[in-house]
Amino acid sequence: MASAPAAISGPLILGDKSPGQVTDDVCSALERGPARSWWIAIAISSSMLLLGLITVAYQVLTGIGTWGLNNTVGWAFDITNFVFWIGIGHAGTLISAVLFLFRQKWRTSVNRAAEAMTIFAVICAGIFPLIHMGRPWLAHWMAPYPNTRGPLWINFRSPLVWDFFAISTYFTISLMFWYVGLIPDMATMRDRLTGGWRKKAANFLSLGWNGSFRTWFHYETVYLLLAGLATPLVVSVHTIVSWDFATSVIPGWHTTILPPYFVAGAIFSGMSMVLTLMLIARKTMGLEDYLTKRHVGAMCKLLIATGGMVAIAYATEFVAAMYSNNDYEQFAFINRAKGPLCWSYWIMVSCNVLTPQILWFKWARSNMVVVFVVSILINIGMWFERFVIIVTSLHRDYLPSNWTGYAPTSIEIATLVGSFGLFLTLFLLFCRFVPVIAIAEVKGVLSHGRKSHE
Amino acid sequence: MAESRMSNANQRFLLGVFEREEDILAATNEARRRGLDIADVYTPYAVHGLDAAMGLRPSRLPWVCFALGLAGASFKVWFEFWTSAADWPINVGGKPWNSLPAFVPVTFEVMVLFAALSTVAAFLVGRGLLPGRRAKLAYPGVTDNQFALVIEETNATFDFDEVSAMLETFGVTHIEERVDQESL
Amino acid sequence: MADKGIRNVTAVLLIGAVFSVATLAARLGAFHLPGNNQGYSPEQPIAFSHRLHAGELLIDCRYCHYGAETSRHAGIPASSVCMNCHTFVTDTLGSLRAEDERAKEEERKPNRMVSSELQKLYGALALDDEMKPTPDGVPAPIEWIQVHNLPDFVYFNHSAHVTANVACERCHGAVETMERVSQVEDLSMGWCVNCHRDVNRVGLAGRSVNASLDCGACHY
Amino acid sequence: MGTNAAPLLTYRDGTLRLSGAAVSVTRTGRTHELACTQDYHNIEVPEALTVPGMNRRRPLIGETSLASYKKNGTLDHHGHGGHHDLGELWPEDHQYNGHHWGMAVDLTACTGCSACVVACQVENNVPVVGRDEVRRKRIMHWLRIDRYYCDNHGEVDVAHQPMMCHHCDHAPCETVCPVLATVHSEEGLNQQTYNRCVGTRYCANNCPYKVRRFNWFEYAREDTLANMMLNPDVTVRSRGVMEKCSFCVQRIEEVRVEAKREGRPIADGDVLPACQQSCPARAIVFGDMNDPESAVSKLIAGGRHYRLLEETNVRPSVGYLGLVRNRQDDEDRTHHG
Repeated sequence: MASAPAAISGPLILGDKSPGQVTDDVCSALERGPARSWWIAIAISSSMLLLGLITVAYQVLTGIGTWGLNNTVGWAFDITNFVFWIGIGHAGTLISAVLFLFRQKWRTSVNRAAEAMTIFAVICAGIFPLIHMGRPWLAHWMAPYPNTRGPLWINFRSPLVWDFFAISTYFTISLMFWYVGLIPDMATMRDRLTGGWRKKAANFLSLGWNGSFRTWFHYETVYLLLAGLATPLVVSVHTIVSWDFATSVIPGWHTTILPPYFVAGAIFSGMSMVLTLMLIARKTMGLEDYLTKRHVGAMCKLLIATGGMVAIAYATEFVAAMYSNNDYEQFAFINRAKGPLCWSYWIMVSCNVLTPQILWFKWARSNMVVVFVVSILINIGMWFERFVIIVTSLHRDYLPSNWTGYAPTSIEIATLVGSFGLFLTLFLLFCRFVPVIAIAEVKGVLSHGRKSHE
Repeated sequence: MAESRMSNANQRFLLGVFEREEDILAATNEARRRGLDIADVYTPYAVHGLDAAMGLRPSRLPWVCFALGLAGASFKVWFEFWTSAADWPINVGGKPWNSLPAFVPVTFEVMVLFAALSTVAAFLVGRGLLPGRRAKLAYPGVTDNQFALVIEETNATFDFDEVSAMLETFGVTHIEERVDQESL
Repeated sequence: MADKGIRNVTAVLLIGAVFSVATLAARLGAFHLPGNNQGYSPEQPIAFSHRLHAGELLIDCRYCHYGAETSRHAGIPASSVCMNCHTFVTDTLGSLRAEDERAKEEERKPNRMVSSELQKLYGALALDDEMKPTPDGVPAPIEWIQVHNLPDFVYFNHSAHVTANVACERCHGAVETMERVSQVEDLSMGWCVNCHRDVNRVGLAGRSVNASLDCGACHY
Repeated sequence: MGTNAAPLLTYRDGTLRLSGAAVSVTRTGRTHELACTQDYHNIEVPEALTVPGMNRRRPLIGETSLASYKKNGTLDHHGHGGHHDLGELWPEDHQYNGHHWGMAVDLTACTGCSACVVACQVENNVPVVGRDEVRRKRIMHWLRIDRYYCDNHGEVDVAHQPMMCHHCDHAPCETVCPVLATVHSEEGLNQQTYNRCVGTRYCANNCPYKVRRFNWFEYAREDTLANMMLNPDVTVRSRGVMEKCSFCVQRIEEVRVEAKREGRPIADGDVLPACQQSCPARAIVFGDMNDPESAVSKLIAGGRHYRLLEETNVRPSVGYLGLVRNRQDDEDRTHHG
């Protein structure tokens, strides 16, 4: 067991908890009535969601013309939001699957919330490709199913079809992974509760789990297999998303570095989102013993690492363009940095490259306010990264006669706000109804970093 | 739940309850060393090393995962070839009929989907975990903070007192005898 | 106990599933996807019988639907085409003969016999008993109801198919046996494409043909 | 700007004349955004956005001087320096055994009169989207005329380049369509099937010529008298689908069926797209590139022919005949770009 690092840096879970206390701590938060702050939060988030729903209904009824797009810039906010949300989702899988494979025990406190975040982020992401279509009611044409059109199937050479398969698989697997992890905790909830609809629901969802170790043993195998499958999956998903751009002929999109660049960026943005939510949850739900400064510190180090990768990608892209001796490529990158939309480029660079550098200092990593601000800035920067890639490449491509600008309309902004509303609403509901911390997994690591019992 | 081992209606079981992970681990080890028949152990979380203590054989679920993943991938690559190059070859951007490299991403995704769904389904069905099923708890609290060791009283030579005494040395908090599976 | 309950529920669910599948399968034959009008057989303003005209009287399809050879549309014949025969044929042969015999017996001129359906034709043309236009009558087209409808985004060309020796029945079925025309084939895209692929393989009327499989052959 | 100028005209002696009314111009202090179908006229990229060694002028207009053309018979100004044959990776899979439709546009002949644009619009039921949509750069013309101005030692060089779908044999738009709404025909046409399109706009993004047009709103109007002038041979597109130049495929199909009925092959010149039909300068020639005797094949074989953005290897079926400028002293001047 990789207990050595744990022994060095102290216990994973503070407060010398026993398994029973863990159950109490996590479940009692659910059994208490919601706090005032929760009601305020959900009121705000569901208003945002309602705004989003109204705008989506409006644009589906009226047409995509309600967005600020034009003949040259065919994608902007829609696909930016899509890639942004998918990237957010990736951190959840990374924490739950990749860190599991690497036996990083500290993941147990955050993985439940991170996986929930993945699912909600993928839901938010999936909405954008759907509503960005001119005729969203025909979205099912993306799927290969026997139909009256005879031998007409779908184009398996199109990166959008790859996307369709990648996103739907990713969602399915994430949901399953999350649910499998939830089964023992549902059983714990079921056995604690004395009645009511919660008990009924927990009873239904716990599938008759009784803690048999023979089941636990196979369960561990399944969990390992799922983690092993989810890890290449998460890499594949953002790789495929990057192929939407990399396989095209547009200067600024057509770059082989995009897949690793996107994967690193996804983890970077996702980690910062996990950190944002974690800091909020820690503070508002009194989970300081479970989400310790050590967890925050580990996340910060990951931010430095992935931020560094992203910075290298930015530089490489630029150097590759300059080295290519291709006028169109060179122009695309100079135009990013100095063209009419250069402000978005410099927001991206300052948020994603400069901001995380402060985390090299220990005082910054242990100051929760600093970390919170950094995580928010990175979220913003990573949104702009996708905006830069999509819009600045499209708006000035080969023929100068096509050069245009782009400005979002209020509809697009409201849709983005709506997607945040959806995400936060789902997350708040999750906090109310599902154990926020993986009870069974945390119990398994209680003894880590304490005096050995053996 | 190990129904098969407890199908005999008049089978007798000894149930020992512990409060600490280390105790159940040591007790199980000792029980196995003595050749006792361990029906099952009930724990609130996956106790590390308990599988070795119980002498469980490796799970066969990886094979399900591998086989179904392979089947899914083969089906999908065939399907993509068939739709693009055989059923109705359509010239798409001058790409070859059999654009195998372009078929790889979807093949991979379908492989993962098949492998994961089938593994989970095999696990749930194999272990009898079905929606709405009522749980039979060996002892209250085994999903919270109690650890229960269930030993099958295989034959007449089973000495209840001796085994109880053995369990006592590991700090057992509760011992009882059960008859047949329904009481478990 | 609980397991027994579950087993019972499962059994009931399984039986229910089998039953629903069986019911569905029985209905599947009659089930049509949206836009598929297979079996459509509207009542026409005049009960024109293709069985009589094409089946018994052996009038060629193209005598009335003469556009099929030269244009995209086969066309619904103008009432004047009907009048080529129906200037003289005003009723069924049987009733005309019966009236003739009755007139012979009663030694009078046969009365003019007009079937109720043909009266609608004459009415539409505003003709009087003498087959002359009535002075204040306004001729109006007969509002035939189109049976074989293709969506607006499909361009089908009759002349291309007639020139290539595609028999009318191949798409329209055995119209010569129909009292009232109904749509036999589903006229879906898959049906079109599969026919194009089949004739490219086996030829048409003994000749090899090159039926286009390009989307732009029908959709533009 | 943007107001009705008709009151300035009078109808006299059977013709319209300027009324000659006294007009004064005053500054209003307000600004008015013009609805302009093309607002970028420069073929050179802004100097601030270049790096050393980068060509400022985009190699889009092939040109030469008359003297040079007479001497060499080729374009001496072709940006990327001659033809690139980047090869075919899968030569056996897509051969054009029948017709292979193509087009050549003579830039020297083109005066930018826009007759082709209007003819195309009428023939293909292209919606008129109105001022607001034009301001949002959502003009629907399938055929536009790119007009570039370039400084040539104090003089202004003008080039008009009619730009329509290039029907690339390696069409980047086709590969990315998830639902096979845009695919290639056996005769080299890049076909757009409106009823299959779901509107992802990926094809338009991936088009280097940016000739694809998206129906941002429902532009077709129900039950208006204007609908009587729609061409019944072309589908009226609904909201949310992509459309583009089809090489007037409806005319090709009509000619094909007619020729089949008469039992003869399609002759060169039988198929006349609307733009070619209406070009007063005969700058546009359409025909079968597989027929060495066709007018378009002969133009392609000529020295002035080049294809736009050839280096991307999209293999367009549309080519241009370079500009020949009649200048005495062109030989001595150094060319820009």
